Amino acid sequence: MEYSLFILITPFVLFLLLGLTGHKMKQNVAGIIGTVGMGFAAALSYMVAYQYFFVIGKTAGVFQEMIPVSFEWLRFTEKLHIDLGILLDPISVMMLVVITTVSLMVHLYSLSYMHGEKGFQRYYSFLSLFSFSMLGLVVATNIFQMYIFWELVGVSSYSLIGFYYTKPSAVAASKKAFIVTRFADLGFLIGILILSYYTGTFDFATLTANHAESVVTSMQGLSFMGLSVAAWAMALIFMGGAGKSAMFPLHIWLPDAMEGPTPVSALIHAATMVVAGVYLIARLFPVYIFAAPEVLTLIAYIGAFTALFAAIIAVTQTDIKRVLAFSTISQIAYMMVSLGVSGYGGHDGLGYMASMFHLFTHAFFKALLFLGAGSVIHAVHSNEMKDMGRLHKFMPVSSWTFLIACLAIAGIPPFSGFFSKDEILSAALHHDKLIFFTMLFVAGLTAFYMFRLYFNIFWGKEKAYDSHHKPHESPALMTVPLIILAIYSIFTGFIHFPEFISSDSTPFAAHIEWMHVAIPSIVVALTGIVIAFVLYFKGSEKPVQIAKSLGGFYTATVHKFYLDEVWMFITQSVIFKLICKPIAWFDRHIIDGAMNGLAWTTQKTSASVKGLQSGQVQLYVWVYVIGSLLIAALALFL
Amino acid sequence: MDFSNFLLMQQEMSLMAVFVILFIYDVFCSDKGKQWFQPIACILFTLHTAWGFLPALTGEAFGGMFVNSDMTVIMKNILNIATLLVFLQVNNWLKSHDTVHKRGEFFTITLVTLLGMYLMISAGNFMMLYIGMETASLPMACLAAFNKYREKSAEAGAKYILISALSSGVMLFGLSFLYGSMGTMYFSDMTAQVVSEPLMIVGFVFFFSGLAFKLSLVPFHLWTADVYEGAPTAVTAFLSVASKGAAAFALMFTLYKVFGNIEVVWNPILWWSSVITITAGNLFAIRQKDIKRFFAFSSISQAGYILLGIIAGTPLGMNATVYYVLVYVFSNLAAFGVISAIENRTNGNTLISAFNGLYKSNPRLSLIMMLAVFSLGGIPPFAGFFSKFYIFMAAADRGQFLLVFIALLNTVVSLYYYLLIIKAMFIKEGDEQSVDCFVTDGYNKISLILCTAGILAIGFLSCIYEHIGSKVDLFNF
Amino acid sequence: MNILSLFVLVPVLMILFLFVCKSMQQIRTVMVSGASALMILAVTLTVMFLQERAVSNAEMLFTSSTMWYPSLNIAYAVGVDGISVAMIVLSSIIVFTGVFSSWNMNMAKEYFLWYCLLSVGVFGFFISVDLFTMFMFYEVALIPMYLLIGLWGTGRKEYSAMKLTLMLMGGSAFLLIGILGIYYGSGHSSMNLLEIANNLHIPIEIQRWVFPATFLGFGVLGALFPFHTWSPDGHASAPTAVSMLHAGVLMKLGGYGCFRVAMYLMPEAAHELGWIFLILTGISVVYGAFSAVVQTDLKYINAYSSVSHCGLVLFAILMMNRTAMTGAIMQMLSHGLMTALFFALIGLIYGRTHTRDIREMGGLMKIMPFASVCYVIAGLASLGLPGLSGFVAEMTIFVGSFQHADVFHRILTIAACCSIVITAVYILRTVGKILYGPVQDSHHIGLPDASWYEKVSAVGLIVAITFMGMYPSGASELINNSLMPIIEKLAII
Amino acid sequence: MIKMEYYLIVSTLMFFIGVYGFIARKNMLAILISLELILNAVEINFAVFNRYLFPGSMEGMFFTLFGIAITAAETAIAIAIIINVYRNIGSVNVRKINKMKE
Amino acid sequence: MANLIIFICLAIFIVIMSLMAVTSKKILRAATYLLFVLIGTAGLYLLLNFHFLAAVQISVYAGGIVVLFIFAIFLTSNKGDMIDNHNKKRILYGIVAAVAGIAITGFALLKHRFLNYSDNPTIAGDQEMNMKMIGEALMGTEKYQYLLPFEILSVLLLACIIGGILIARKR
Repeated sequence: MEYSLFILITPFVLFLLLGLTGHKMKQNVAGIIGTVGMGFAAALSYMVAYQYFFVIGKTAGVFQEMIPVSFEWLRFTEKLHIDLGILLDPISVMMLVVITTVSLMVHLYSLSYMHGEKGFQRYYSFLSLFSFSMLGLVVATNIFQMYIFWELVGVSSYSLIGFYYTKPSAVAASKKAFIVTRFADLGFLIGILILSYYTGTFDFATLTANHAESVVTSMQGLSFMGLSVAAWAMALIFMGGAGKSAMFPLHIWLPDAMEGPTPVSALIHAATMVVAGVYLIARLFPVYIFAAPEVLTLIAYIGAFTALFAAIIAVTQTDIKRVLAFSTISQIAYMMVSLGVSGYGGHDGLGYMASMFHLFTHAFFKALLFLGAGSVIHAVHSNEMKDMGRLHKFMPVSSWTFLIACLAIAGIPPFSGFFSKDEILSAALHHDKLIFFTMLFVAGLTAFYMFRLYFNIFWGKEKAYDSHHKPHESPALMTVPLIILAIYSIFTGFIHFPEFISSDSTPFAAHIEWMHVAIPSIVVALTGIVIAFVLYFKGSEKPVQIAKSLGGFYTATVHKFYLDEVWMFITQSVIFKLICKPIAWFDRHIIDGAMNGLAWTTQKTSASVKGLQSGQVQLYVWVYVIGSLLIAALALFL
Repeated sequence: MDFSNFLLMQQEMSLMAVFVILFIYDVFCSDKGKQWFQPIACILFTLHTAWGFLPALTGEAFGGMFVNSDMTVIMKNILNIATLLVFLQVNNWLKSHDTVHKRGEFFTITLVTLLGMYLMISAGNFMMLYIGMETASLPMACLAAFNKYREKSAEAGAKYILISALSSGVMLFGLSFLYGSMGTMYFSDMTAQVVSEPLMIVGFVFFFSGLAFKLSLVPFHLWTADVYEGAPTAVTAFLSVASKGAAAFALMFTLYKVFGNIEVVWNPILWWSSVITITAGNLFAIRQKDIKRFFAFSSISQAGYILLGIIAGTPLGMNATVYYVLVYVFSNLAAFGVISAIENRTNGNTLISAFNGLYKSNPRLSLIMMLAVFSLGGIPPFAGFFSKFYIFMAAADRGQFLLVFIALLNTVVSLYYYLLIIKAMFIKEGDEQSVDCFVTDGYNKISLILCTAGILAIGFLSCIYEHIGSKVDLFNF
Repeated sequence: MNILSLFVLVPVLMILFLFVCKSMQQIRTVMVSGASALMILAVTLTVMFLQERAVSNAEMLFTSSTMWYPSLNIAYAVGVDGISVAMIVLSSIIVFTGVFSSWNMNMAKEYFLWYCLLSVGVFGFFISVDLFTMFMFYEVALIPMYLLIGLWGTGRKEYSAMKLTLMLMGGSAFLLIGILGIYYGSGHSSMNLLEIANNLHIPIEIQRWVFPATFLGFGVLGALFPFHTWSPDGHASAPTAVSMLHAGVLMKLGGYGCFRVAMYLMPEAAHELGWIFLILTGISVVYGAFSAVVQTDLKYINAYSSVSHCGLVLFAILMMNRTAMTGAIMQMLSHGLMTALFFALIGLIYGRTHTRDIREMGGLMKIMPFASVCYVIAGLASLGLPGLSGFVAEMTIFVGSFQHADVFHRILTIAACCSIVITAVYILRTVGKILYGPVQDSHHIGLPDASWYEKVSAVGLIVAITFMGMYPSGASELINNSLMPIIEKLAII
Repeated sequence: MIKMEYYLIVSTLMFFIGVYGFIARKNMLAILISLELILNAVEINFAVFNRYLFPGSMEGMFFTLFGIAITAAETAIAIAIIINVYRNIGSVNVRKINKMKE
Repeated sequence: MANLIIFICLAIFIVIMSLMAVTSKKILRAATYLLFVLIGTAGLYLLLNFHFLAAVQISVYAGGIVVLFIFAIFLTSNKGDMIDNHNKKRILYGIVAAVAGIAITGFALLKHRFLNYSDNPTIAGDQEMNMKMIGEALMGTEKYQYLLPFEILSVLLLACIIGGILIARKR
């Protein structure tokens, strides 16, 4: 399946082509080239998926890993070298499909959405770069290749968030996104260093083989500051994943990242890049579970907390993209939780499978939500809910597709979200009751805030729209992707996921636990929807009253629990003012001052001895005589 | 009486011949004929210099009072070159109204001082050394006061003669002690008798102070700046290279030949005076406004570097020292050539500010000055770098790493003030005080070209250093 | 004639030709053809080297030695291994691009004279294997700096030029004493590096003081904390191409020297005392990065960034394993290229806006997109984006350093890793301030974008950066193979 | 019999009295006079050593002899120069020749 | 014994005259005291049996130099300069230097064990130093003969004459 290489090469070539010569092309030409190229990559991905799952299929009941392409890129030591290659296994193939699909949709959508923007070509070239990097990330054969592409997606995300570079908020957001994730990546890097130091390999296959034997044996009995070294390494790697996947407290960049164009948010900050962290944990899952199970517990709790935390914030946000952003955080946290509560092998690995399943379904409906939101924003030229209302009658396609997505995310059967979320909850139920109930509550919250959003946008009170600029349905180029994604959101839930993806690549049977999980979750979700309906469908004053009654808690939630301020305080006041400034001062005044001081001392000494040269012959002679007598005395008596 | 002894004094004889010819010419020639004085002097002296390069007889004469070896021939050649360069630089100055009628005196007196320096180098007896030193310094006082209607020059002459007389008194006092304890003044007889006794130490120190005075080592250096500043530039140039070089050579010979036994005594003395001399020279140089005074202090610190080679007390050290002086001659005279050219133009103004913007007005002169200054500062690829490196090597060879290190740190300071000159010439803008565009006279041009060639080539032509090295055989230390 | 000597000869010839040049046109012709000749030579050398390498296992190739001062064992001895070849290639690229970056100098003739002299020193240093000639070329490279900065610089140029020169000369004082220590410590029979390394031995008591002296001497040029303060002022005042050459090549002399002289000849002391310098370099790395964060002058930012990056070079050298050292050399290449690019662009921007204060600029992306994009690329290279040179170098260093068996070294490595985050902070801060956002100063509107010669310079560097970033194994292997001798020496102890 | 040390004491005293005079006197001619004392003292030394310790040769005596000659020449030149200074600044006060300093 | 008495008288005379020469306020008197010192020194030479030296001393020093001094004094006579107002600081400096010098050289001289001269016949004996010997030594080229210094001295004196004229002549 060497042709899978073209899935990577195509976007890269597109990037170079559009990046270097784009500004000479017409916008449409550039857009079409980009889209067609992406379509080609998507077609290839589907082909790969088909071939992998159905043509080659299982050997000995297991989906085998395949490495069709691999070459050494940079050799560090005999054992450690960065290879670039393509690793095909169930999850990477799945990711190929997800990424290319969503990316193609976004390409298509952007043709219209971004039409006429200055820097359109640049936009497409960055999209291609992102697709390339993300695809490279998922097919990475080794952890360092993953790190390379991890950084590349970071940069493409940076460039795309800051696409409107004249807008200071966009610039700030892109900077924040990059730096926060960069900080997290530092953990990732150190984790890699520790892991590779002991195991002597970067290779995923070697790391995970035989229940992560290489890791377990090489780090046996080593501990550092009370924690086993393996736990340190894996926790640090998780830190990288947490940064990209916006886990608390590294999530702060994601809401701000919404400054980028909406399709970008759909692609990068909803469907693909942000789940890279989940993917990373999944990739190294055997290592986690066998070498550092305590980290998995940590992941589960952090995930659960993040899910709850983000959901609560999402309830109060008024910027629709921010609601979606917090929703994304919350949903990714679901996936994390799922991984955290998972076991290994067969049905024990339900959480693992569920996580991937949710990743898969979430990609489509979240992309749909964002694109739908984009469509709305395109229509009303605002992100704020208060500027919207009753849009259903103006833009029915958007409304319907949005509704589908909302149902999917709320976990209402038969939409895809229901199936994946259900598996997560049942995995949690068997592992940790506290987490289970938290996640159940979050499911309710999810349903509530999504429908709050939906009702506020498409129903509620009609706002005074500009008469010349009545909102209107988006052009076909935008609605077609919406429809396609809606179809995905409806039907992907029916794919029998455990057949394809499991923690040990061995298919197993999973079934819906109606009594303990499904029914409660549906009930909770419906409750959330109903509350939302009551509160927002007609656009009543109740929400305001409730907000008032909540008082400080509400305010805190609106301000995202002041985490941005905390970060701002740490970066601006602590790091900038208390570390950097003093260091710079120290450098200029103490270090440099010492150097200048040497010069100054020399000058001063020079000035102070000049009196010796008095111009008086007799003093010269006196010095002469005393000098020679002194030398004589010293020579005599020493 | 065996007059064949005089045959050994090949260079001295030829020098005396030049002296006599010039003297007679000066006395008997009409004023009109005297305008040819400069070319004649230069040509004669060139011949004399060339003569010095011919193979020479070596050996002792006058019962060991006079010693000629390959090494002394080389040293004398170096002094010849220095003198020749100085002769080439004086034309413009001597043509000026004040001095035009006494240019003959300048040449004759200079030649006599040169003779004195020869004898200092070739001395095999302290009496000879003493007479040589006096011959080198008494007429030098007249030269310092040559511009006798300039107050500064008169003052310089007075300072020089007074201090030099005292210095010779102290030195003689020391010599009398040495004589008293050993009963002879012949180097070869003294060598074995020198021991570390109080009287000999005191005698040695007093004697050393005499040479240190000529070499301007701290604390015997205080005259240097005043005399250098006040004396006519050509004389300053001559003083700074020839007189200093001869003193360095003489010091080296006496230390090695006579006082080799008491190295434990003179080694620390030289060590400290080297450190203090370099440092003090540098410290004083930093603040100078007058370029001649500036070069006086620079030359004091250079003397400290010379000591580094002497202190080594090895053939390597001697080789490096002689080489150092050779390079120093070219570098310093290049600088003084430029200074005298500018001084003549600015009517005696030798402030550094006169050099402001020199690059704009006289690019060639400024480039030569830069070469000179870089060479003095020890910057490659100019000769000064090589000579400094070798002198450091020589000192390090004896394990004097600390000394070398101190000297090295001082080169940084010295670089600072050398760069001030560069800054004045290249970076600063000229004003009404600074010199305008002018043409240097032909003689000076030749001297500057020679100096430039020397600065550029001496380092790369390793044969020069190796040649000097090959002549250190007679080393009997 | 040895091909290596041509690297010195060509700039010397350029100097001679410049003397007879009359017009700007001629000067440019001489400079461009000379610099191109150097580039071609460098490429030829690389190819020849690789061919020769395949058939020979000598430590250095193209060696030749002519006795110069027999009595002092000083020879004009040249020879290259992969590391020197890498450095020569780097230098030729930067010299070449530097010429284009100083296309419109006033007093061009003098400027280029000094420029060529600087090149003589740089190339001479890299081809030399004799301690004396090495030192000589080293100083030859330093001195033109004074005039280049003092005459063509900006701001407090005289002060900066003086400070830079004196501090570097102070460093070379340490260096010289170190060289003398090596020569005499090894029994004063040879000044040849290879000879000393392979056949002679320096007693450990001597190494104990010679090693610090040598390391410090070169370290000053490599911006070793706390002797780095010449760098911000010097770079800030220097004209564009001089900054390029200085940060791009000259600072590499320091790293290369530490490696070639200090570590190679005195492995025992390196093991014994390396930790002191390791801490200092570790401080350099983090400290430089932190200092860069608050600077407001573009050149200061870059200068402190250089302190950090060059600190990483020395840091990796001191880790004393093959990978880290490979990384160190790669970092030299990488930093050389990207910092040159930075300075080229800063010069370009400064030449138009007449300010380097980031607070007074903004939205330049709109005004001069080409320059801005290049600046972003340089920034990304600096913060270690994969695909550009910085990443491969830094990763090699980190991975290599982390292979050290000692926990202390590994912890230091982690501390050094932190710098990449801080680097991101100041790079993005700068980029965000000056390139993005609204146009800050209305006078800047309508300023022209890069002219063709500036484009040549920037594109040349970007191509090199990308090439190295995409195809690191070329550089890595070139360097790695040549590290064997020193690694063996270090490993014996 | 006169001990040699007696002579030496006299000469040493004379020498340092000269040194004192050199440092303390103001008139340049007075300084020159002190200088004569110094040189004279040294010459006594040579003569004494020659006579007492090394009567075999006449080195010391000749040293003294040449010393006297050189001293004379020195004095002559010094006086010429001092007179020249006097012509320039109208004074022979040594403290007034301090135009160049520092 | 008589020699000793004469010596003591001479010694005291010389020292006192030296002191007077450097302390007297009038420069002309100082010159006169110098003359006395020089004559006293000649006396010492006579005591040492250096008759030729004594003669040279008197003729060159007393006859030449002192006269030169006196001329110079008259030439430069200036009211202010004739009377030497002592500067206390300088006197202190001078005394310090002199005392330190006497201490150190005295220490070295007295500490030194000179050759034994008690059986040296030439000290007490009154053999006149043979003028022929002096002449031969002055004109010889062997060891302990001084033709070369003599010749050089002549050149030096010539140069000094040139120099002296150069400085002193009016034009």
